[in-house]
Amino acid sequence: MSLLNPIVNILPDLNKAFLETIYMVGVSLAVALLIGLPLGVLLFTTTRNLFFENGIVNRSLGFAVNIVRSIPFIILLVALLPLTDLLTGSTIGPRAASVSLSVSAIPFFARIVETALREIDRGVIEAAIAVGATPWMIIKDVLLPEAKPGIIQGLTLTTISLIGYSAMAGTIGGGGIGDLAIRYGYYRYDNTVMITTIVVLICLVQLLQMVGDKVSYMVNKR
Amino acid sequence: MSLLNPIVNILPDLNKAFLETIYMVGVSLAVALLIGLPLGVLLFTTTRNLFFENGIVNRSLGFAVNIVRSIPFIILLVALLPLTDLLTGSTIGPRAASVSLSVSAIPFFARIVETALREIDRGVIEAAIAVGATPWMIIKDVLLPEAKPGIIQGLTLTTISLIGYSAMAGTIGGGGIGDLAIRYGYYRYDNTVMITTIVVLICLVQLLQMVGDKVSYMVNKR
Amino acid sequence: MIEIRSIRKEYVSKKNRVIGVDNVSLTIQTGEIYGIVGYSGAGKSSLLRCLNLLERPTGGNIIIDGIDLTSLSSKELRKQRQKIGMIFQHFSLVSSKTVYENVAFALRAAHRSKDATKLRVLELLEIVGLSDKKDVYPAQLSGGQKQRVGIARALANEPTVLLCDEATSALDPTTTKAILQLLKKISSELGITIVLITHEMEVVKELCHRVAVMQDGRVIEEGPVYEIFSQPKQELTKQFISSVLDFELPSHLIEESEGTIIKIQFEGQTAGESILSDTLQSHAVKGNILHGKIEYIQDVPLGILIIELIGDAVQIHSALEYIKNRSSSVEVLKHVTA
Amino acid sequence: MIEIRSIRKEYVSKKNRVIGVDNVSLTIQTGEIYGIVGYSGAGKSSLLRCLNLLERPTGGNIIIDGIDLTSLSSKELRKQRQKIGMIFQHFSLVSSKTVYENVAFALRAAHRSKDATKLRVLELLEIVGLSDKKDVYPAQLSGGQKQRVGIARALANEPTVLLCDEATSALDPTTTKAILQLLKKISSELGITIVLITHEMEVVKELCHRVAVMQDGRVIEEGPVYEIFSQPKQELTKQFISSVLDFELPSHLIEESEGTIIKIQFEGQTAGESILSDTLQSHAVKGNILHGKIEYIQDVPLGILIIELIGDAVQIHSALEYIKNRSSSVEVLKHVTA
Amino acid sequence: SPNTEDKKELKIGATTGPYADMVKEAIKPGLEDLGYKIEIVEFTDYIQPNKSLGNNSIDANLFQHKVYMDNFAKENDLKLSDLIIVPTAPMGIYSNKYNSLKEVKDGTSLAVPNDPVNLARALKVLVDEGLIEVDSNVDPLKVSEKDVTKNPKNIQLKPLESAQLPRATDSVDLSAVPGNFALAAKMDLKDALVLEKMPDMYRNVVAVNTKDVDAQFAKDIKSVVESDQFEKVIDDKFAGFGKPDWMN
Ligand SMILES: Nc1ncnc2c1ncn2[C@@H]1O[C@H](COP(=O)(O)OP(=O)(O)OP(=O)(O)O)[C@@H](O)[C@H]1O
Ligand SMILES: Nc1ncnc2c1ncn2[C@@H]1O[C@H](COP(=O)(O)OP(=O)(O)OP(=O)(O)O)[C@@H](O)[C@H]1O
Ligand SMILES: [Mg+2]
Ligand SMILES: [Mg+2]
Repeated sequence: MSLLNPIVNILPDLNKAFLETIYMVGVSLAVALLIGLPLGVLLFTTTRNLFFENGIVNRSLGFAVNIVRSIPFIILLVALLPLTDLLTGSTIGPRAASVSLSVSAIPFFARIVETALREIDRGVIEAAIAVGATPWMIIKDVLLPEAKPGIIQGLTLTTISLIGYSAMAGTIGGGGIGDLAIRYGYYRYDNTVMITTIVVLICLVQLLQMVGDKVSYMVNKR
Repeated sequence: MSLLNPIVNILPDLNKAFLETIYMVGVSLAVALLIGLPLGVLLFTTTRNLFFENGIVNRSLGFAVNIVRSIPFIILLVALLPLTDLLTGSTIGPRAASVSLSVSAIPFFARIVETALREIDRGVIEAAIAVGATPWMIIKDVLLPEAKPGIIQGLTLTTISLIGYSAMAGTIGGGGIGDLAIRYGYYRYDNTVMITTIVVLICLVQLLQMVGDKVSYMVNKR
Repeated sequence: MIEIRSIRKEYVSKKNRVIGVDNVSLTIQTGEIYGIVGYSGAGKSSLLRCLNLLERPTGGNIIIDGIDLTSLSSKELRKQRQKIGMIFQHFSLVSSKTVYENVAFALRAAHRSKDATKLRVLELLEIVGLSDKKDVYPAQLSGGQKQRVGIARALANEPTVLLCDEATSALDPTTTKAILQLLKKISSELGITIVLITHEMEVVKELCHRVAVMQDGRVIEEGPVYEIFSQPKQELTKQFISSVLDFELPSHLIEESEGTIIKIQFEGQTAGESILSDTLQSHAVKGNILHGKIEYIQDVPLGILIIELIGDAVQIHSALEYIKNRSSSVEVLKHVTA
Repeated sequence: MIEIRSIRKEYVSKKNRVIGVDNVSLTIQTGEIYGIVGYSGAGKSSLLRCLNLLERPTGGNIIIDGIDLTSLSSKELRKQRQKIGMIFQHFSLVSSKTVYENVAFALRAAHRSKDATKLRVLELLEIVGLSDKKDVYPAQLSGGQKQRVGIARALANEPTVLLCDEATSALDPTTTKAILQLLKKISSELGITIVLITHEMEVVKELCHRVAVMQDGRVIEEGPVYEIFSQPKQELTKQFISSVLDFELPSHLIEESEGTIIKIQFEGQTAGESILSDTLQSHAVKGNILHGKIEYIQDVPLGILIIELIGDAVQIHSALEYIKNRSSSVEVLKHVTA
Repeated sequence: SPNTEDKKELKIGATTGPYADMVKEAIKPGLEDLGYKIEIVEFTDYIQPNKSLGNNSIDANLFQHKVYMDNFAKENDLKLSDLIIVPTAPMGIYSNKYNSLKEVKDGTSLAVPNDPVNLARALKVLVDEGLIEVDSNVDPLKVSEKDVTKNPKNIQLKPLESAQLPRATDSVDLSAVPGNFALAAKMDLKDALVLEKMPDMYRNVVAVNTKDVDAQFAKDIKSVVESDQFEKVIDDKFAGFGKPDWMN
């Protein structure tokens, strides 16, 4: 009883933090998919010998992606506050945190998509070109389906990284499980909270990894 | 003059921070290589159909790797302070920060090594087995040389991620460029310094990426 | 008609420049089956891939049925490509799509309606004998079955030209035969022009009307298959043909035989003639066929027989003269004047 | 001697169980060249890979020169593997090592001294004709050259057994011939036992002493090559052989011909005999060789001739009788009683 | 450190921002004149400076007030002592929306620091203003927004990282900004709707391990802070920082 009590006490907080994490990770994952996926496809299809071959676009995008990846997350968080304000009308809270999480997830995911696309057998792409398919058809019907297992594993990796980064969202009041661990476990020496939240985090990550592996295996027809 | 002044003023700091970053990233990269590389090889060689096939070892290692990757870096940093104290005799400064950076780099790099090894054509490994080579010879003379380009690219990725993480080392007075950017840009609202440091960071990252790509290309005999 | 005009293809990398195709000009007639042979690295694939601009040539023009492909916009090029089917050596099927979807993809690329697509795919799968595998993924097919899906895809849009890059190597003989039969049928029934790369001279012999031999990016010999097989000019061509036509007589046979051994090459109609029978009936010699092969190349026989002639010297001499008069090539391998 | 005793190999995955090899027992003599043929998926590679335990059989034993491989510790197994060379279909060279290093690796695996390794590698490269390529990386080699590096590696430790998995498919005819010659030489000079998988019956014909035909994991027919070629029992075997021996006479020839058309199969010594010549000289018929092929399989001739006999009915009848008495198989394709 | 008596190399910890600058510009030069070699260790949180002091990774720190220090020491079983109080910038409540706390409406949002040190100060200001009531038994080390017992105006507390508070002023109705960060963000302390009433026990102190209180270096630090030079630098560069009683 005495052991369980503290855990029961933090359940409402934990629940709220959990939902906040889900919210932030969910939103930024969606954005990463929405923007990172096309960006990854673009990075891939503008390389040498592919149908959108364009060295300048390719190098500029690559440079932009590297820049975002160079900036420490906290700085990015701050640098993006005007954008955040513009987009969400606020610079604090989970919604605001989602903006910088999204921005940092986009290049990360784009690179992963690019790598997954690189794994596709060139012959398959050529066969689609030879058949007279439009670039759009090739992307939709060949590139994405063929890279699906890799992209799903990349999505798992991105999700797990986002959970890690979302812990820093506490800086701007984003909340979430990681922030709970830091604020109560670390600042307030509450080991119950610390251990509970970390266990929740580990379970979440393992679960995501398992589901990701499973889905990736299922869509793999090779 | 007035614009350049702040930059000139922080040059000594920038220099020190640069060295600190090099130190932290260097040490943890070395550790990641020393421990992550064998760990990655072990993760690969204990999978089904390979010479150290061992489901239990494989799953346990995989689980451990996932756990370390689940914990937010700041929490890891703090949780490892006793170990840090034991190893470095101090809990502050770049040396101390290197401990937790290393611990987080190990599983990251191990996974990358595992992925690179997976790319090796099975036939090549079988040819080595068929010739009667010992596991050690196969690892040394086949697996590692064949995966070298991938491992080097993984090393680049790890280095860049480490630079990002080292920015958080400020929590325990680690220093480094990322921390400098945060300290001036975030805590002191000094945009000149922040931009200078970020430019240094971007250059560093671009340089690393370029060198990594180059070396990886050079060792690729395919 | 495919006109290949001074095609050059260079591969430029940082370190060096490789010439894949070196100034090749060829004309391939409509309805023809055209073979390309040559060593590995000779430039066969590079040339073939230039035909539908999968590889953009560094110089030269590809004119198919009067349209210069190299001058087309990418949209027009896509349209032309739909008329050029291509069969890939490594099948190159989309692994995440079923057999049905793989073939349907080509039709959708040509903006066929959904119903038309369905009808056509089922028809094509019927043709290649894969109706029962339509919902199966490529990973569950054998090599021959995968290749047949590739053929169905290449034929989907009723192409006028079919390009095949080593479509049968690595397949077992039965499957190879079935696929060659299919290509033959397609060519004769639908009048499709087929250009095929192969390293099996058997395939050239059975299937092709004309053949080009490539070396170092150039076409070193070209002509009707029968001509190339019967009168090869280049050393390389001779080597290649020998895999089909040449044969070695076990040496002990030559040593042990008691008679005169001659090698006769028959060409064209002479092969069908009864040289041997006439000789034997008009001379008092015994003929013993030691080795021989008659190939029908495009229905024209080309044959070599090694015959041991036994009899007295005068009769043999006169028999030899008789044969020489009627055959294009006679060679005496061993002369015995017992 | 290789004894394969009731070998089974099952592949178990979560969803299903595939039987790769189904209770195969074979004995391969020392110094023999043994061929394995069969459709894709028949279990050829699985069986071959069981021979050096690259694939551990689900049941059964592999006994090589009296040693049961399945019972060895991994250290002893490594030692035995050094005596079993293996040539892979896809070469499987270490791309990050030069030609020299690829071959040297095998020798180092057998703990040869540095000097001995160097001497042996240079010797091997000389044998396979690659001395000048020793410091080159595999990517810069042609297919045939890569395969020869694979052969040098397989031969490095003076193996007593050589396993080859489709070592020549996807190579041009000249390279194929060179590699087959090399294997033949190795086998006869060094007395190495060779087990080889191929889908080219030509290779079986030229190289093998005995052959096994596999289907669905089982060996359905096995025996000396000559026997299998001359008297195939299984339908599948017949199909495979037909790719070498069978040939179709252009149908118009049969229709247009005026005489009786017969197909004679010669076997063994009868092929060398002068059946045809004797027939023509003893009967008033004209003989016209329409088609024919004589193959020497292990130096023993096996031949088929399609002959048009022209003459009056009585003479033809008597000639047919005469031939039937002397040949093992005569078939009348078209009977004309003019 | 074995021989603390003639220790000449010092590591002084401070939180990033004005206090690290204060060490650097107002204390370090004086100590260097006395022959010390000074290394400043900057921290970005409020735990590690004390932990590091406790395990002798640093020799002194400057970032906290005495109340926090005492509680921290008790909680973590450390023996820490304050050496001397330094000028400290008062926390203020700022707003772009209201001109006075009296206007505060029901449901107003208020950004507060997310670390207990500064949160405790923010809550104290609110309590003093009569806006809320806080459980008086709560450990100031562990205080959180949940310890608010009465909140008649239903003020929405939004915990943020302290350095973020000035930046959040636009997003919330009210923001409780620690003085050091307000000054760093070039905010004018005079703009605050209300400033923290700061008794000395809430002003920051230079802290050392209790065992070092009588060490020469501790005495030297104290003397440097008490010097005129120190006060001059404060007046020049740290305007707005409220001086402790001993300086007046
Ligand atoms: N993408 C490329 N980049 C650089 N060089 C190339 C490229 N593709 C082909 N080559 C080179 O061009 C030459 C011709 O190659 P190609 O593939 O046309 O030969 P091939 O006759 O098809 O040989 P194979 O029988 O081995 O398929 C070779 O020397 C090859 O190395
Ligand atoms: N690793 C594996 N896992 C599951 N099934 C396998 C595996 N390897 C082979 N098989 C299956 O075992 C059967 C025999 O395969 P095997 O590779 O021995 O055929 P093969 O005769 O060598 O064919 P090919 O001529 O195509 O090389 C096939 O049905 C194949 O799908
Ligand atoms: Mg090719
Ligand atoms: Mg096989």
